[in-house]
Amino acid sequence: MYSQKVMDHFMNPRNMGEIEQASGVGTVGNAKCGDIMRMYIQVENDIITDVKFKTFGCGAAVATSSMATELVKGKTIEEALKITNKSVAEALDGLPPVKVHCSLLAEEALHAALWDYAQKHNLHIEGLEPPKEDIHEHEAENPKE
Amino acid sequence: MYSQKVMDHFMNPRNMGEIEQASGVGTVGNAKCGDIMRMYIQVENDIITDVKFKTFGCGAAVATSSMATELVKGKTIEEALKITNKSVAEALDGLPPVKVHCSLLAEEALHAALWDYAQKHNLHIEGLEPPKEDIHEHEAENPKE
Amino acid sequence: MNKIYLDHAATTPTRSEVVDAMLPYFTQQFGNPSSVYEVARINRKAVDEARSMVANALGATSDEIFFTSGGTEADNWAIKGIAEAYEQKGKHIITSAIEHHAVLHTCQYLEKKGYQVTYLPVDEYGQISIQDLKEAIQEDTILITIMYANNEIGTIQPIEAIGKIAKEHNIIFHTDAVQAVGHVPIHVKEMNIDLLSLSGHKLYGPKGIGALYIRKGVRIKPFIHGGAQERNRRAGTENVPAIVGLAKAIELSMKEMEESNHKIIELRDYLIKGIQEAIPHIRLNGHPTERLPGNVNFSFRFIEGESLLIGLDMHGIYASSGSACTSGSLDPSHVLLAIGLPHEIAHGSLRITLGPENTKEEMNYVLETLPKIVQRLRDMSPLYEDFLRAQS
Amino acid sequence: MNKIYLDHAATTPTRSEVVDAMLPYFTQQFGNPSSVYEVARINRKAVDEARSMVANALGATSDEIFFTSGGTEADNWAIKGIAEAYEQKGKHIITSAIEHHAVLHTCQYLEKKGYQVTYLPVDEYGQISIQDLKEAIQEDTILITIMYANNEIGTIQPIEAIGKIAKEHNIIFHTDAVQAVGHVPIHVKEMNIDLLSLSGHKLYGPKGIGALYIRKGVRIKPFIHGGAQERNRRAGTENVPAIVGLAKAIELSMKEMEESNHKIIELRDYLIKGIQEAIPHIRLNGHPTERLPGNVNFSFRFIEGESLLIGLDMHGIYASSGSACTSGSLDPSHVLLAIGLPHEIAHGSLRITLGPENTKEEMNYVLETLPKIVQRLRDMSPLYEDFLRAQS
Ligand SMILES: Cc1ncc(COP(=O)(O)O)c(C=O)c1O
Ligand SMILES: Cc1ncc(COP(=O)(O)O)c(C=O)c1O
Repeated sequence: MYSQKVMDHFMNPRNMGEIEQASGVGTVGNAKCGDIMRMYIQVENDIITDVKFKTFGCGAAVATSSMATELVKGKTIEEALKITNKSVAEALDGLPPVKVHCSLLAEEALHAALWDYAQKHNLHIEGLEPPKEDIHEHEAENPKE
Repeated sequence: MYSQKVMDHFMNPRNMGEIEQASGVGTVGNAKCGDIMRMYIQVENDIITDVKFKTFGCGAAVATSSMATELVKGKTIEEALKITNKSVAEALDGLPPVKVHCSLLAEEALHAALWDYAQKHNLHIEGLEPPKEDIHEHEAENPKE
Repeated sequence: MNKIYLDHAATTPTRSEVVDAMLPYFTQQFGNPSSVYEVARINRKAVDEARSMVANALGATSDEIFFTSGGTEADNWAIKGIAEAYEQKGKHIITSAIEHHAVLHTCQYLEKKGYQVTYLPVDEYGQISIQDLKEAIQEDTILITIMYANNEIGTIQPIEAIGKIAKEHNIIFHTDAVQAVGHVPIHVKEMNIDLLSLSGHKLYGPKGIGALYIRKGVRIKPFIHGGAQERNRRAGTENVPAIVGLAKAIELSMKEMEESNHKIIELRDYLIKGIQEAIPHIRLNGHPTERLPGNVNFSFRFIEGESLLIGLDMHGIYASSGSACTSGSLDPSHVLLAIGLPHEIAHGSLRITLGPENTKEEMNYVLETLPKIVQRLRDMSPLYEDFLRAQS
Repeated sequence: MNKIYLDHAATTPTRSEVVDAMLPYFTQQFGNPSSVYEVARINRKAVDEARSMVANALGATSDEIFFTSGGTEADNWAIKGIAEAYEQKGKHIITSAIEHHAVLHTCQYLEKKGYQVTYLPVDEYGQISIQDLKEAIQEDTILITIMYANNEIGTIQPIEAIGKIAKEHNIIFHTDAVQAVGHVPIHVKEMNIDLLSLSGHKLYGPKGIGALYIRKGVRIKPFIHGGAQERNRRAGTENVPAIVGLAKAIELSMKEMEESNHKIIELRDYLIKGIQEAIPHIRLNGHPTERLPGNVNFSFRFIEGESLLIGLDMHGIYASSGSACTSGSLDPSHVLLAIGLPHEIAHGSLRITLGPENTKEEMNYVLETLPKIVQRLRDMSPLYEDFLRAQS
């Protein structure tokens, strides 16, 4: 059900790991729902010079994490903020409909890491909102008629 | 679903036809229900010397008619009255459960022919009752749960 | 002895191309299509492809096709599922007097549950009247369920006209097209059909598989509850081989329909004419033109259908008297009664349904054999005796 | 690459003996068993024989077996059919928290229709308590429906004890034995089972066929209305090839059960021991002894099941995480939650279900591969990172 790209990023995740003294760290998701993503970013002169992730989750969660870090790396904060779930999913040649919710993590984790960076450095980043408590809360239950 | 005997009596019915000046004729059944049997008997000295039938009905109806005439032929009236649906069906090596109702005709037709004979000759035959109006009336509908 | 199968409306053989298409899914590609792993993907794809093949044949889209265990389940689901979904709107259903038992008994069941059902009468040819339909519509009518083509007498209903009226009145329209799909052209959109039932074994596909077309936007409750299969609408592990087989059979029948019907109609008309010329006191049942290509249905006065069938059977000819389902019951077919036949004539009916493998030689054999059997049974019949006596 | 199928609880391949038994009924003996003519007799006989083969396997009689389109339909029929037949007596049903969705969702549907359902909890091994069952019984309890063996964790329920209590209280007892028939010995009379569901594709038979055993004397309403098939209780043209295949599969599985289980249990225990030795932070789910021969179910902390499955898949190993039906849903398996696992641990579960064609070599390959995949996923997991940090 997954695209070749998804499978590739799942089997060979890019930027998996930790950054010891990261500029920002964001953890989103919820073990209850089966997916947690943590993103570490290194920021230098407004540019995300390094990024790493750890993910507990399904194949789609892992692949979107990996793809998101690829898209983010080397970007300015402003550019990075333009990366959406949709663009991550598209870069992966799409996700099965039931798995789209997993791609929400990537955007949220990036924002959470940036928020952490901003908090630590007392910065205001235009357009950035504080991380949600629970990323799945706003999702309606799959209607089962 | 029919026994070999039933098939044989259906394909080669014994005593099929009419008796021109019969001692008694009985017609039972109901075209509405899909089966009518007519039995002609010739009685001499209390003995059924000849018997013929005509039947409109299913394979079981034809076969029971044929078998009934075989059982009746040459019997005294008293003996003939002992022939029941059950004995006709048994002589045919049984009938499928859904077809048992067709075998009711044979006994009734014989009784109706004997009744006709008795009426015509002003006789009383012990144990013989007047023919029923509609042989199927007493049957309950197949319960379809 | 020749063996001549003339009962294609009861069931058809599964075509060898269909069996071949099914076989790999029993032993090699046997996985559960709901599984995550890659091998199951082949199964999922096979089911998806089958779904779009079925959709194509009906002028529907893939996401409007739901596989069921056959025509009966599809009928039950359509009627009960709509009744339940729209019970707030109303509890009135319109159907016809000549539906298959899968529809009739389901409607009768709903009557016991407090629904009201109108059974539209049919004319002597087996068609409902559009005027009757219009007059039957009430404020609380939620469903019109009228079969596409009748399984006994082959009559085709004015489906497009029914669809139009249903649409005008904003009433859901279901059609039991079990006898029609693969035999006559159908387009659910052009005909305003909201739900349509079909069955594999009536079109040279396997038994135990069918489908319900549900137009997008129609609310319907599930009938079989459980797993999330068929997009949460029909639970139960997908019958992959049968689904693949059904699709293959539909595809082939669409491709060959025109050619096959040309041949079948010629045979049918030859047989009808031959029987009419050879045997007196008979009646052709069904519509003279609006009828299924393969359907021949006659009533033979003074004789009973089952003995006629057995007689034919003894000569290697396999036909039917009314619906296969009704055999073993005491009553004559409700369809024949609905077109106005008296009981005793309804009892004497014969249904012959042709398929593309039948030949003119076979028809000639029937035309040789049938009159003899009919005569033999008439000679045996007290009704015929009475008739002759009244004549003389 | 090896291809190792370890998901026999999701579905099994159809045995070649079974396919061979089915084949003639597609193309040669394709007739409708309800037909009158002689050729249909062969089909009728095949169906009758199949019925008695299934009956024999359960300790039932032929007239207590009714064919359905699968386990899901059998469950739906049993529960809805009893609910409807006994609604005058009461509207209370007792089931367990770990039933298959075919039972759970049917019960939830009935709740919406005004029935009251008690979902008995299970202990950490997945068994209900007989004391709980006794206490749950009310004046108006009409049905106890408890599965024979669980599809995810393999736990076998105390069926005989449940049957005894049901009988004492004069309550109908249905068991979903879809995972048990053909795998463990069952005797419906000795166990006081009133209704039992089974499915072909879980025991090397075809998909799309199942059966409901209904003890003589149990009143039940039909679920699918239509023709008079299955003695007026289940309408729809009989799926003759699949019925024949189901019976053949059951016959073979009964004959080979002892030998096959001996082998499977040995493999299972070898695998369980191997995994326990190789991988820390895991939990064996299900009952230590009262479990299906082929079932292995572990939770691996800090990782998520689907990625584990895909990892195994990439190495040619086909397993499952919870029920095949629940994949694609957000929630972890209700069964794993019911035995008390926290959500995040429930998410990290792996089900391996063995069949007689599996080998020790295959187990060794799994024991080689699985620990590496688990380790890789743990290295990727923020939960594991946190755990290690907390340790140090
Ligand atoms: C018109 C019609 N509807 C429904 C059915 C039932 O279909 P199935 O046999 O697939 O259950 C049949 C055939 O039996 C039929 O002819
Ligand atoms: C315990 C149990 N009950 C019911 C079912 C449903 O059976 P089927 O797939 O035949 O509909 C399954 C399998 O899917 C099962 O494991």
